[in-house]
Amino acid sequence: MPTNKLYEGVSDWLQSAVETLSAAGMTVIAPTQGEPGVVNLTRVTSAEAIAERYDNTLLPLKGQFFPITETLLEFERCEDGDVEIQTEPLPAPDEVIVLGCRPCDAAAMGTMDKVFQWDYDDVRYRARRDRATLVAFACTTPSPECFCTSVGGSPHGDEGSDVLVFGLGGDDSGGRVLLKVNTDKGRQFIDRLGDRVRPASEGVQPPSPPELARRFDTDAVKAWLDEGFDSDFWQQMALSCLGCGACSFLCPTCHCFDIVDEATWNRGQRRRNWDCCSFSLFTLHASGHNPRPEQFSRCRQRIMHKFKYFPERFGRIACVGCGRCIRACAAGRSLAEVLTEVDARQKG
Amino acid sequence: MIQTKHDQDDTAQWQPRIVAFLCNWCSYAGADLAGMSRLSYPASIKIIRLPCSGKVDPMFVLKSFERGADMVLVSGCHPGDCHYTSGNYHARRKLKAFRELMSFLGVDPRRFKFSWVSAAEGAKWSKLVEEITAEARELGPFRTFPEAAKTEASQ
Amino acid sequence: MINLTIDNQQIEAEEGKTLLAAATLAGIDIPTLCYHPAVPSAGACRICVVEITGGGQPGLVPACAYPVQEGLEIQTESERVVASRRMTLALMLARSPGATIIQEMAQEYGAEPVPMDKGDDDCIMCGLCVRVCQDVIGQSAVCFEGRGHERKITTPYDKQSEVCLGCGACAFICPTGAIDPADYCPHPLETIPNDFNCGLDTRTPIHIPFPQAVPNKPLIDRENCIHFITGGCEACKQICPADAIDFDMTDEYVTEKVGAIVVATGYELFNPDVYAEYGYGRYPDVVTSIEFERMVSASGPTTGELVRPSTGKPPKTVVFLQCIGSRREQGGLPYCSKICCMYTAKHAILYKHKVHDGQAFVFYMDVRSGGKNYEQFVRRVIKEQMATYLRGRVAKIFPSDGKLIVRGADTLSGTQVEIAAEMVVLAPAMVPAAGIRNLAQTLRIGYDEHGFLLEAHPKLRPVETNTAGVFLAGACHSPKDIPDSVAQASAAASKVLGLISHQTLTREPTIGIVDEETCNACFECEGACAYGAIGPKELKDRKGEVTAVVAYINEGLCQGCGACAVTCRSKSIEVQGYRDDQLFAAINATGR
Amino acid sequence: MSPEASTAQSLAQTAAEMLSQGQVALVIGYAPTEGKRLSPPVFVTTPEEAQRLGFDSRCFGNLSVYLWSPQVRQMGKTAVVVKGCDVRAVNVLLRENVIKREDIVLIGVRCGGVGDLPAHKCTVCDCRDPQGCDVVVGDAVDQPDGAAEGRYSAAEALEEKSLDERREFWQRQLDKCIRCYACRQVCPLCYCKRCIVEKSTPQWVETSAHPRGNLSWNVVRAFHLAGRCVGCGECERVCPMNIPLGAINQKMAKLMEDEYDFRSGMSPEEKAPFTTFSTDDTDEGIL
Amino acid sequence: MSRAMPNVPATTDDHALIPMDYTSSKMRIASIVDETSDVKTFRLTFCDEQEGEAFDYRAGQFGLYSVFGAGEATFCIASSPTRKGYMECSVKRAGKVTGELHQCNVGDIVGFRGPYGNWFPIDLMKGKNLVFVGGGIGLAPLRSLIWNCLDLRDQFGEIAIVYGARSVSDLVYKEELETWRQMEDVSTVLTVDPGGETPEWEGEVGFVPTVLEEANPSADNAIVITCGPPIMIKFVMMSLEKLGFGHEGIYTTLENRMKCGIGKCGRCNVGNLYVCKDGPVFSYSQLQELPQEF
Repeated sequence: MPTNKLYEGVSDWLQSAVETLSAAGMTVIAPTQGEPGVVNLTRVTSAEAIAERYDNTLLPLKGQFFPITETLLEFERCEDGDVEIQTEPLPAPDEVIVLGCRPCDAAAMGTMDKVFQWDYDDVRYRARRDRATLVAFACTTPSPECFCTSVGGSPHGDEGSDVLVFGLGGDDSGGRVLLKVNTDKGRQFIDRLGDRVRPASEGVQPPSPPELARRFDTDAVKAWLDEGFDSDFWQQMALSCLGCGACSFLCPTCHCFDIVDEATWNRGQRRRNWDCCSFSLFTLHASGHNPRPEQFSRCRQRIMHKFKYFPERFGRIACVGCGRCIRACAAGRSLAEVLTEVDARQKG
Repeated sequence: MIQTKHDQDDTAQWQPRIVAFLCNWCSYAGADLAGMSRLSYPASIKIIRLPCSGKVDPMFVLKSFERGADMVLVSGCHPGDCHYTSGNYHARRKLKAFRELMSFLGVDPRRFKFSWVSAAEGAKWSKLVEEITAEARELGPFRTFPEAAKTEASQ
Repeated sequence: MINLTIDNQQIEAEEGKTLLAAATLAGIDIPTLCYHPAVPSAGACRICVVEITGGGQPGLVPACAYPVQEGLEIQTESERVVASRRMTLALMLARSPGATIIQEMAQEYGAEPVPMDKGDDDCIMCGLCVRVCQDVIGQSAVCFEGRGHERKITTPYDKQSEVCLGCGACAFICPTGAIDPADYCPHPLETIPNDFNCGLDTRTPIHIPFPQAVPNKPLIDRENCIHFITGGCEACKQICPADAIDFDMTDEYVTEKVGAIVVATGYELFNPDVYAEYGYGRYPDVVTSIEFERMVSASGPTTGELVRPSTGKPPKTVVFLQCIGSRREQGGLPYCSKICCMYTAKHAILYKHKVHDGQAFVFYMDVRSGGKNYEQFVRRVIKEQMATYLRGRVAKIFPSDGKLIVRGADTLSGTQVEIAAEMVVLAPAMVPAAGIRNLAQTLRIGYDEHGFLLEAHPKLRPVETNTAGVFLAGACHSPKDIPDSVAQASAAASKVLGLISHQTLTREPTIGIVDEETCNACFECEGACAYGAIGPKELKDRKGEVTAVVAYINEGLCQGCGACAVTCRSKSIEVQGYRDDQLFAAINATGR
Repeated sequence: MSPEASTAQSLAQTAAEMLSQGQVALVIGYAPTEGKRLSPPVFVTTPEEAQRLGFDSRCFGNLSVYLWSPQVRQMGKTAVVVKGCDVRAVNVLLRENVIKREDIVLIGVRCGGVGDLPAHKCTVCDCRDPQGCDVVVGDAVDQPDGAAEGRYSAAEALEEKSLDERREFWQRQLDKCIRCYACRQVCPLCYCKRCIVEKSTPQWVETSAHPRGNLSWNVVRAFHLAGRCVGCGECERVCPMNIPLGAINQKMAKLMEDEYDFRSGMSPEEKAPFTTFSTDDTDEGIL
Repeated sequence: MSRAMPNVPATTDDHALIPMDYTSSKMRIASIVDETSDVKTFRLTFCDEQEGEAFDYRAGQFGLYSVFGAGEATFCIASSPTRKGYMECSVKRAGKVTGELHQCNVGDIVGFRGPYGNWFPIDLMKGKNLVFVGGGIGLAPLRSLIWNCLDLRDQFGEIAIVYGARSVSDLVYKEELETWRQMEDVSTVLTVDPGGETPEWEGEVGFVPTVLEEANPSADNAIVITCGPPIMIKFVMMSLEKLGFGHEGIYTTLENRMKCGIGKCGRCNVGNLYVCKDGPVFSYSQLQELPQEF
């Protein structure tokens, strides 16, 4: 079955989709309006709950596959001194449809897939990933902090999503839409929707993506980073960084984690939690030695990792330009500005 | 297979679990005196001895609740009688604020008790434990204190 | 040096000295009335006349005013001298027949009063008072007034003198005791009760607190001293031959670094005036046992004579009441004061020794005479001294016909008894010294509801306290008699010696330890520490340069309460024995 | 010239003077930038760069948080631009020996309030005129009326709710916490070398972002700020999950003012309520 | 099973993925040896016999050991893969897990997952002269390799061991050091830092690099394997340069903090390498290519 095929959705396709999929026992995850100005992905059973207008979700898509905290195993010390270990069962096999993530977040899953599935296959991540279909809604109004075009993405980017939905009316989702199938999973999704979608008429084309200036050149950035490890740029750049984890935790590609035990006297859980390379204790040895003792070295690591180390290792940049780190930064710092300056330095 | 304590809560024999932090010189000695005087009191109370009520960190109380306590008691020397001069005054100030904070966050302040029991007050101790145990039984199991989520984060 | 002869005795004297001074120094006594070493001489009384028999112009001269001269020969008791004194005394006797000293001297010199107007004034017009007031005190509050036989000592215009300080120097110095300063002085001259004798007599502002005081030196009671009240007087300073008076001396706070403290603050007596039925404070003949003790003491206010305060006559019937405040759950103290049974028995004996025909009654609850030979002693009091022991309480004491009617119950015979007593002696409960709670809180040691200090363990550590280095001795700990107090004091002393005889101090390891890596040096812990045990410590690198300042806990001062550990937000302080991981494990275990 | 422009000019001039005369090695101030929601901090080391300094209603940040940063300390004597409310944080830092007065220069700026609305803290501000600064720039500003009444309005609104309502409210709010620790990192008073949550022996506060760990973390943080928090509101501002942290801090600040007549940061000499006690403290609720 | 030292960074494409659910195998503590005041060596056996039989590893690999309730920590495997039926690790008490581990008794159950990481290039070492330079607890990974080589003695040339610690009491594996000293075909030099000696001490007194220079091993056909505190490694490298050793022939092992052990959690990331996957064994020339963040 060919992909990249276009379908048109009628005006109530979304409502129908949610109902149909839910009725089929699937879990539909969609952006919903929480507190004012906050949209997040939550489970929905009706299309009415789905947010109509939003730039992007506050939290990135990654949490659906790599939760902020999850149990790996449970253990209990028995009276006889033995320890009973129960590995946490894998996520239930019911299918999950993410209906309405942004293309940048979908693209970010490509980065996540790389790290969770090389050499060792993280089965918990894999199970969640395998069961999910990503239906992305193309961006119509990127926010001022967005810079996806600078890192090879686009408000209408295909990468990572199984289906990409373009609004043909004003809204993202409510009115008439064009659905572009990118994968087999996407096809299956379309198939489930029955008569609410139909192959697009000849000549119907997706709208052109909104303008988003390209701010820096990742090749130039990489070139500068290759030589710039010892530059004093890092110290200046990092002065205002407060070392919190807001940028990492909201980043759709950051994937560092911690494994901790939490226990009462005889039983407990081993959990995996999000972690952040900006934290001063991240690399601290028990001996007291810390390979990255200063904030600037941690800031450098974060940028190096995203734009040099990760590409070298996995062949792609670990940034999709969603702009969350800029919006979340306590000190008003901007990754895009930093990289723009790096770009400028490289180009002299 | 791995149960939480609440799995067994709803039996008729439910006994509240009260964690008590006692200062060494007054309240612990008072509890000791109650024992020496052959005064009985409910076994629901689990005593942790500290040098002074001033050594009770709010985190101890928090952790006790985390570990399933239905009630926490802190007990020290009467004002002015602290073996360390002022530990109980420090405790009084801090723990009052802590109780207010917990109450503000929706934790029932009746679950957190504070008392003065001197080394000579074995009888007061046993009566106190009787009373707070009765109150804890009335309040029922402390289910509302958050446990770690059983399901994974929904974000 | 000047050589002269007095009464055929060769003596040396400093130039400028008077004959009187020189003679006194040589041990030759020259009588005088108007002379005082602190007061410039006036030669007024003429009693000190001596005869120059050679080496100068012969004749009678006043020894108090005549300076020594080289080669002078003096007779102090020559016929001429004696005759002169006799005449002088005869005149004085006529004027002041009532003055004891004049009577005595007149008798010694065989003087008869001259037949003239008999005076009735003890004043012999020597003017010593005028001189001391003017020249020593510097006030001139008294002066001569009038002429001839009108002449007298008085204040200007016979009014109470505004300049009089009330120092009493005039009265003190008057040879005949003719002056009552109250006549002159506008200031109230209060008598000062003698605390040691329970206020049963008085004392002067300068006094020795009690006969056995160590050091046995007088002290000035500033509150009552004229000098400290008005800034004047200083008579004592002028008079003191040893120049020992220093008004600038003040009480001092003496700061000593010590290795141990023994608390031996003793006891006080419960004030029995809360029991109106006994009339203490209202009826002078109701006294406490300590007052009784002073009365029968040879150094006491009555020099050992037992008399009724109301009449000054020996009491023929004395009733002793025990357990005043003691063993009384309601309106008193629940404990037994322990010593009253025995001292009351002793008092009964003392009473019989003082008043042989007297009768002692003792009201008691139980006679508690546990102790070596104690019971035998009480038996002796009952059998040999015929003291009547009555088991029961006294309900009421009231005066009647100059006596005190003591109405009480004799529970053994089941009868009401009424005794007409001439004196009632109360044995009040022992209570800890005032201020004991403050002291205990300062020393961080425990005390019970009555204020008696708590030992570390009633059986195993009876003289130690919960604060290392602080020990207890005596009644501050509980009611005790003398042998028990001595035993406990000895034990405390040996504990102290045991403590300080070591080079290093051994103490419980329960102390705070600072994690210097993580200490923020905010020093909030310092505020929480009741012992001043926390201060800054400089961390230095190998070159000796200061790299950081952190909190430091002095392990000698720290008592391990842990208040600092709670204050420390970064949890950089652990209390040994109550470490966080230990407490964490304990709390975890409550969840089993 | 607009008031903002004249303030910017004074700031630039003051900073340039201090730097050129060698009084300070670094000036930390705000760099208002077109199109930004927040005027970000700027670290000025040369008189020329001082031109970037300015002040406008987007200068939320409490720059005193940088005073104890190891990198800033390394750079030498530092001048910092502070609003009147920020001075309170500086006072607490001085009180707690985190910084020494002689190591810093305070450039006070008179502030008419920040934020569009403006921020709640600005509507109840009683310290718009910075106290205890070495230099003060900007035009005189008026204090808002009736500041004291609304000071703790967020806490009071919650106090009026029932216990169950409050529990329900806070469970929902705290469950959002992702443990990014932005609240801690932005707080000028969270200067611990090792935060309690980072102490693993024992791990008093669980690091997992589950309801239990989140409650413990937020309780402990609030308690560690009790009697210290100056109400700068930075924690609430930076919280990416929009948890109303300010209300918790307000609650504790209200308690301190009601019980101990104490407002943190009013002077560097004050004694924090939790380092002392009174024998007259209430025995209410003690058995 | 992991691969040794990739020359090309791994990608997802070049081999089958190993499923990973982060569970631990249960191991029982068979014996505990107190090496120093804060180092203990634990001998562990798998509770599941089949698992034990299937278990295989190479000298230089590490594992994640856990005390249930305290968490996981990374240590190298200190015993030789030639000795079957058990596994040993030497643990210095430093943090939470190591502290808890030190509290454990014989018979207690601990968790283990591994082996992870690459290993010493023992195939390259065959026929070569070997110089082992160790300091303090850094002898643990070398011990695995030393016994491995000694158990296959005839496959290697000369074997020299230079080992030092701060003081006599800080020397680990004291009995084995004595055994090596007694061996005729192994030249063993032991040293303690100046001031760390006891009156009975028969070995050298001096820092490891100095003693190494005095021992003067030949660089010809030789491979050096070193492990110890960073400062020691730094000076050992300088000494080795003086002695004429090339960077390619020097191997060491890194001890970055790790949580997952399998190249995901990001902690041990240095440059484009993951110490847990691409290490922990690195040649000196590899290390020089890396950012100095280890």
